[in-house]
Amino acid sequence: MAVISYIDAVTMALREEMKRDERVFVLGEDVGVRGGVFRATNGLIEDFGEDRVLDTPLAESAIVGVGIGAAAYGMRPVAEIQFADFIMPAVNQIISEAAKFRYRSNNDWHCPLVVRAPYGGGVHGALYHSQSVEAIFANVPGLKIVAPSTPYDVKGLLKAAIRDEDPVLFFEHKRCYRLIKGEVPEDDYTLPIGKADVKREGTDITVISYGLTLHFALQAAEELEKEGISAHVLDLRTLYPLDKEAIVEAASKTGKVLIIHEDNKEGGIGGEVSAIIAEECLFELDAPIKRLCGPDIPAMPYSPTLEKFYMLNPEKVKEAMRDLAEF
Amino acid sequence: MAVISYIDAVTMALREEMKRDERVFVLGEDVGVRGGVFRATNGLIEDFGEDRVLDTPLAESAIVGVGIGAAAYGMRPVAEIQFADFIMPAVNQIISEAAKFRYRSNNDWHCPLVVRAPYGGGVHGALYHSQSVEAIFANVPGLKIVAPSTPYDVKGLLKAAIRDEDPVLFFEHKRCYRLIKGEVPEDDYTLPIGKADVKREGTDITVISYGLTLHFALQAAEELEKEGISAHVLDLRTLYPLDKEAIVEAASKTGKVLIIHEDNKEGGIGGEVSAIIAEECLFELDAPIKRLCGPDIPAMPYSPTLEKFYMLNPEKVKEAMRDLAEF
Amino acid sequence: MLAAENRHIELGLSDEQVMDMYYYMVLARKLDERMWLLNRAGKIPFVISCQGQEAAQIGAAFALEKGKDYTCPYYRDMGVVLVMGMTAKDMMLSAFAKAEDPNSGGRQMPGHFGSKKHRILTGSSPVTTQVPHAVGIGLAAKMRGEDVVAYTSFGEGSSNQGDFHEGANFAGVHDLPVIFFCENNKYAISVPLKKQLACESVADRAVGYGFPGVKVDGNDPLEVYKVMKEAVERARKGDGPTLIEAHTYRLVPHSSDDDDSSYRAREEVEEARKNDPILRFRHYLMDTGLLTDEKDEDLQNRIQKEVDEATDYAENAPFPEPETALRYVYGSGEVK
Amino acid sequence: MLAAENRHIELGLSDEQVMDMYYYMVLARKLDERMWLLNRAGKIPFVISCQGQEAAQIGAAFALEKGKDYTCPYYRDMGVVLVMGMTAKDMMLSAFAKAEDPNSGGRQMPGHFGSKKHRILTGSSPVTTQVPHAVGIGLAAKMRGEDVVAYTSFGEGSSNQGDFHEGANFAGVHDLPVIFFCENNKYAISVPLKKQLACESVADRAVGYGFPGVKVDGNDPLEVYKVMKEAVERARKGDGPTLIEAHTYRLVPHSSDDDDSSYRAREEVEEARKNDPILRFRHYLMDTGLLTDEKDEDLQNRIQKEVDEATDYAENAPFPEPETALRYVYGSGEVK
Ligand SMILES: Cc1ncc(C[n+]2csc(CCOP(=O)(O)OP(=O)(O)O)c2C)c(N)n1
Ligand SMILES: Cc1ncc(C[n+]2csc(CCOP(=O)(O)OP(=O)(O)O)c2C)c(N)n1
Ligand SMILES: [Mg+2]
Ligand SMILES: [Mg+2]
Repeated sequence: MAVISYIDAVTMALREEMKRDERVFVLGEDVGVRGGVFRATNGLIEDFGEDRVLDTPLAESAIVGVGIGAAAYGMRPVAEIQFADFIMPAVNQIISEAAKFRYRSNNDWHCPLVVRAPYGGGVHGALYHSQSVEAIFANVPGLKIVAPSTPYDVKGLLKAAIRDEDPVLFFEHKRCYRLIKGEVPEDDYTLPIGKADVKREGTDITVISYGLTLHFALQAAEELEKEGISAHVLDLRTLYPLDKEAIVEAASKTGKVLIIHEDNKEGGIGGEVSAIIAEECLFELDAPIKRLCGPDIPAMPYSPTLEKFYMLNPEKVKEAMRDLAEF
Repeated sequence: MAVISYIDAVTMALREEMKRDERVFVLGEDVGVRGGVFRATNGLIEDFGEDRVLDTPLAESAIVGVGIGAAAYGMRPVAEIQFADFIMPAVNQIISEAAKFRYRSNNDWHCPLVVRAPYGGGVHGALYHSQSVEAIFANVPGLKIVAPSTPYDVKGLLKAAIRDEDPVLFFEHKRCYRLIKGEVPEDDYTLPIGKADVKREGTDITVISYGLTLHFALQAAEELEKEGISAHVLDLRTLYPLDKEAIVEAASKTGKVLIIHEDNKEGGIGGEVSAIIAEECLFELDAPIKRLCGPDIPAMPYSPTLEKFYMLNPEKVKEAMRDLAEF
Repeated sequence: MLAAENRHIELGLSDEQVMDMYYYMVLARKLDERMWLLNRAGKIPFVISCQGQEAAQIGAAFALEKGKDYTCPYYRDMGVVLVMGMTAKDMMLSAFAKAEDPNSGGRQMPGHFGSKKHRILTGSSPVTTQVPHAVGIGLAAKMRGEDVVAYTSFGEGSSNQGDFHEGANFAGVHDLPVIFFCENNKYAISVPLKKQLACESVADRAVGYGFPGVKVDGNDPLEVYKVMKEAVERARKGDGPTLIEAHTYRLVPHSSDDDDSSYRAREEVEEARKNDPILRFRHYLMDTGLLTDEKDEDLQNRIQKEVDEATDYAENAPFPEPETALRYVYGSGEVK
Repeated sequence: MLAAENRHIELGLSDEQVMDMYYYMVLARKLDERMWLLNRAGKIPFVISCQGQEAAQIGAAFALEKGKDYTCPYYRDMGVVLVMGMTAKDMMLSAFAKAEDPNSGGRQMPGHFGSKKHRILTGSSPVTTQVPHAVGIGLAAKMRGEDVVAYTSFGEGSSNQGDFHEGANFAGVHDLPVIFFCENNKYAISVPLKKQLACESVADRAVGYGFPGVKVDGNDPLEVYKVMKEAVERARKGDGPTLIEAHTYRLVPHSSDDDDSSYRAREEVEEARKNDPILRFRHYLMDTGLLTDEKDEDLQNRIQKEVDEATDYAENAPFPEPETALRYVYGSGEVK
């Protein structure tokens, strides 16, 4: 099996799906000749032509809204939002429209649209090229939010998203794009949306995370192993609706839970994860449910000193994990 | 002290603030001669003229965006979004702009803008005139979200919001508008944004809520009193940033917590409230942290059977409170 | 309107077709009027009207091909959806929010149209979101090489939303078969034209998107049909979109929740009533000899009966079962 | 550009003023070039350029009154903010993301201007959000009866955002003293004009908002100054907004992260370089006798020194302290 990068897994999934199903097409800013500002759509215009790899005008509400119309017609649009921070102008189309198409028409219409967007920081992206925006959408029934952490999951989940009959927001951590590599089968496979994944088995503490910070947790877990601390690590993968069963199972396993994400703490995904545990398996717990998250400031600043202050890293994660283990 | 309705408290606060400070002005759709579709701005155009009570074009992003510019210039705009459901086109201006003005300019600029919006259901408003949208914004540092439940709080908090140096989203439950009445002083007073309020003292269970459901809880508490169940009821009032101290104190008081809101359960404000408790005072708890919320469906349907199914009511609330007390 | 005889023949419309047009106009009006009565009697919670805009809507819809073209209408477009295939019964089922309502199973307010069968895209309340949808349909049809025109309509107030601009521009760039149909009824709820937009005409905006903009008397279904027909032909030929602005007047309050006396003079409304499109079209049909007082009475009676039956049926139809509220959040293979 | 002598005198610009214009154009260019060098040397993470657009920016800014008018510029507008009062040092402090950066204290990328002192509104990355802000400033100034013009600029790609439409329409309805200045440099990153918009000219869009739209050669600072001056006068007189479209060309890649060779031919860029606004203006100044080779060399040296000093200062200035990241989420009397 080839070892490829996280972003190459994106491109691979797109290319395979476009080959498999001619209703699949890509639209967004600079996705064509430029191959995307991150190169996620690199080579697609050469293979599929400009009719299926559309450089759109600079207008996110139209990118999503036109995608919705095309999806309703029977196509499988994959819209790219250049940076997750720029999804805001499209919020009305996503929340009021895509998410409610099926429900409001009593199952007559539906909207199989994928919206891909790179999110997250650690790339000198400053306040507006670093944000985690998932929490905005994680209260919207009708939507699914996927945020994979490994190339293998990227491929399987992006393919699943494209084949899904409902709108899926697909958030790709931009720091993972070239940093994270992994084995990815050449064959066709999908992974189930809505299912979390145990990325490491352990017995002392449970860490629940997703995206870049999941890797920090895995790295920290490996180091803590040497100190005799065994961490169980759950990758949420789908952020909405959450995989409650897997969360309860993982929490119950060790009775000590640390939830980690890069997004701000208050109102982040971690709150809901914690609430599920506190509601479903409180008496399995041996420690308060801890959260290690980005500070509650508007976003990640540009200056390296400030960006570093914002970002989690394996050290900060290890410390929090050790503290919990020792609780 | 006069007993007035919730909506009259809105009008009263607006009128008093416009008299007090000539920088205060109102803008929105139909706020002028029509006095607002709910009549919240009734009479203001007669008193202050059309320069300070602006009927805007039908364009929410401009209503908020223009408000931001005016606020930065030194005015105190109070923008009305006709229904909270229609705040979506303005999300970019609210989240990317208003919320980040101070932070991104390193405290050079700031944005004292109030955005008022009626939210919530139970008024045959169907999918798009009933939504609770607070969760979308409850992860955005730089914003404050206020959602009062009584006329007294409405007046004091709306005045505080208008005088606040930062952007405040002010959500008014539209079912409360004419249903909820209460004593409101004629004098000038403000209430602190960021502070929850104990609306009822009790010893057996703690209920945490806001808006319309807060009244259901109070009503149920009164009835349960007769059954010998004493409920402590905390009104969050500010939904972001949450009043952590008050939440921890209220939870610790009884050790049994029920969080209630009309918004969908998953990803609602209740998740964060629960997570704060589970992180800060887990060992004070005698029962799982329960949440009673709207079902996870896109919004409240139109048909009376379906609307009723969605809505909480004093009966449903009482049952959940009794269950928890009996735990 | 010049009372030139048989203008419709010149436009390629048969006598039967214009009589059908008239039928739909009267049907839409009578359904709408009935809904107000039902509302005032406390039987239905809400009405939003097409009254005054029937000529624009029905003139436009007649230029489309049923079962082939797509419509993304707005909440006033009862005239459009009736022509595209919905029935009086469908309208009343929606007004009463009954389970059988084909638009939404009683989930949405009346005026929120949708029917896959009739190629009417499901609509919502936030105005103008349907505009990019129509563009997406036009794009998809063009990609698939299918002969489809996408029609979308909206009020003049809604033409100030960002989605109008973004959608129109996208369609212009890609030369898509989309018709943007603005029903300019002079008000956005209480806000009069001059506080909504400063341009002479909404149609002027088309130049900013590189396609034609046309102004038309929306009280004349034949004039509307004519400009729509031309727009449809342009679209079918691959010549791209058209923006049409039909001048109309809303004869009743914005909705059953509105009181329009606070923002417009009764005289203004009375004046507009003299120009009621149904009256005008009746005159035209009488002038051309297609309609007589007797025939008209017959038609009115037939329609009255249709409305009565639809009302009875809908009133007696069952509401959706409460628990069905949980259905159709996601498709099968749901994650929940 | 016709080499008519002393065009600037006709426009009411003194010799000193046009020499100042030239100074700012060269300063902006040299700062920009230096930033690329610093970026390629790994010293600063990011550059976004004004190269090719200096004439448009500086011509426009000269028509505004410093300390009185407000600007809501976009990320390329180094030329504008220098004229409005920012310094080379300010630019470099921002490029190096240092604590002293007056725009944001190192919190934002370079090109995200802001200074209350200079009445430059704080800017962000999502394009076109500044347009409604400028309208709000115009509205507030009008309400307060203050003689203020609000200037906002944006790329032609950004004129396709909903916020452009909504902001322009609002300003048109209220006749506000706002100038919408579009710097049409033919590309939105890699997307060429014809895939961005189908209209002949962005200026055509003004008719849809009921105010004048003007196209101008953005490579000629005097032409730009002229139309801006007229727009400023209209605004001050209470005659409302103007949309100006300045035709320019972006001479370098979109940003330091971009590689423009994938989407435009080198020949095209070379061709555009022949029309470099700085070269053209230099010729004009030489033709009018204001500039000589010697004077030019002096000026270039002086600017070079200014850039060197600014670079040195900024490079050696301290970064913000890490914990300061927590500051200024809210004002004092914070809830947290
Ligand atoms: C985004 C949004 N904002 C506000 C509303 C509330 N609203 C419903 S209809 C309407 C006025 C629409 O005016 P216009 O577009 O002229 O259409 P008309 O009703 O006159 O046919 C408003 C403000 C809405 N539905 N959607
Ligand atoms: C809302 C939003 N979407 C996407 C981007 C990413 N982006 C930054 S600049 C740019 C192109 C802008 O083109 P144009 O408006 O013509 O200005 P130019 O850079 O050519 O001066 C894009 C797509 C953004 N900053 N904001
Ligand atoms: Mg209207
Ligand atoms: Mg450009």
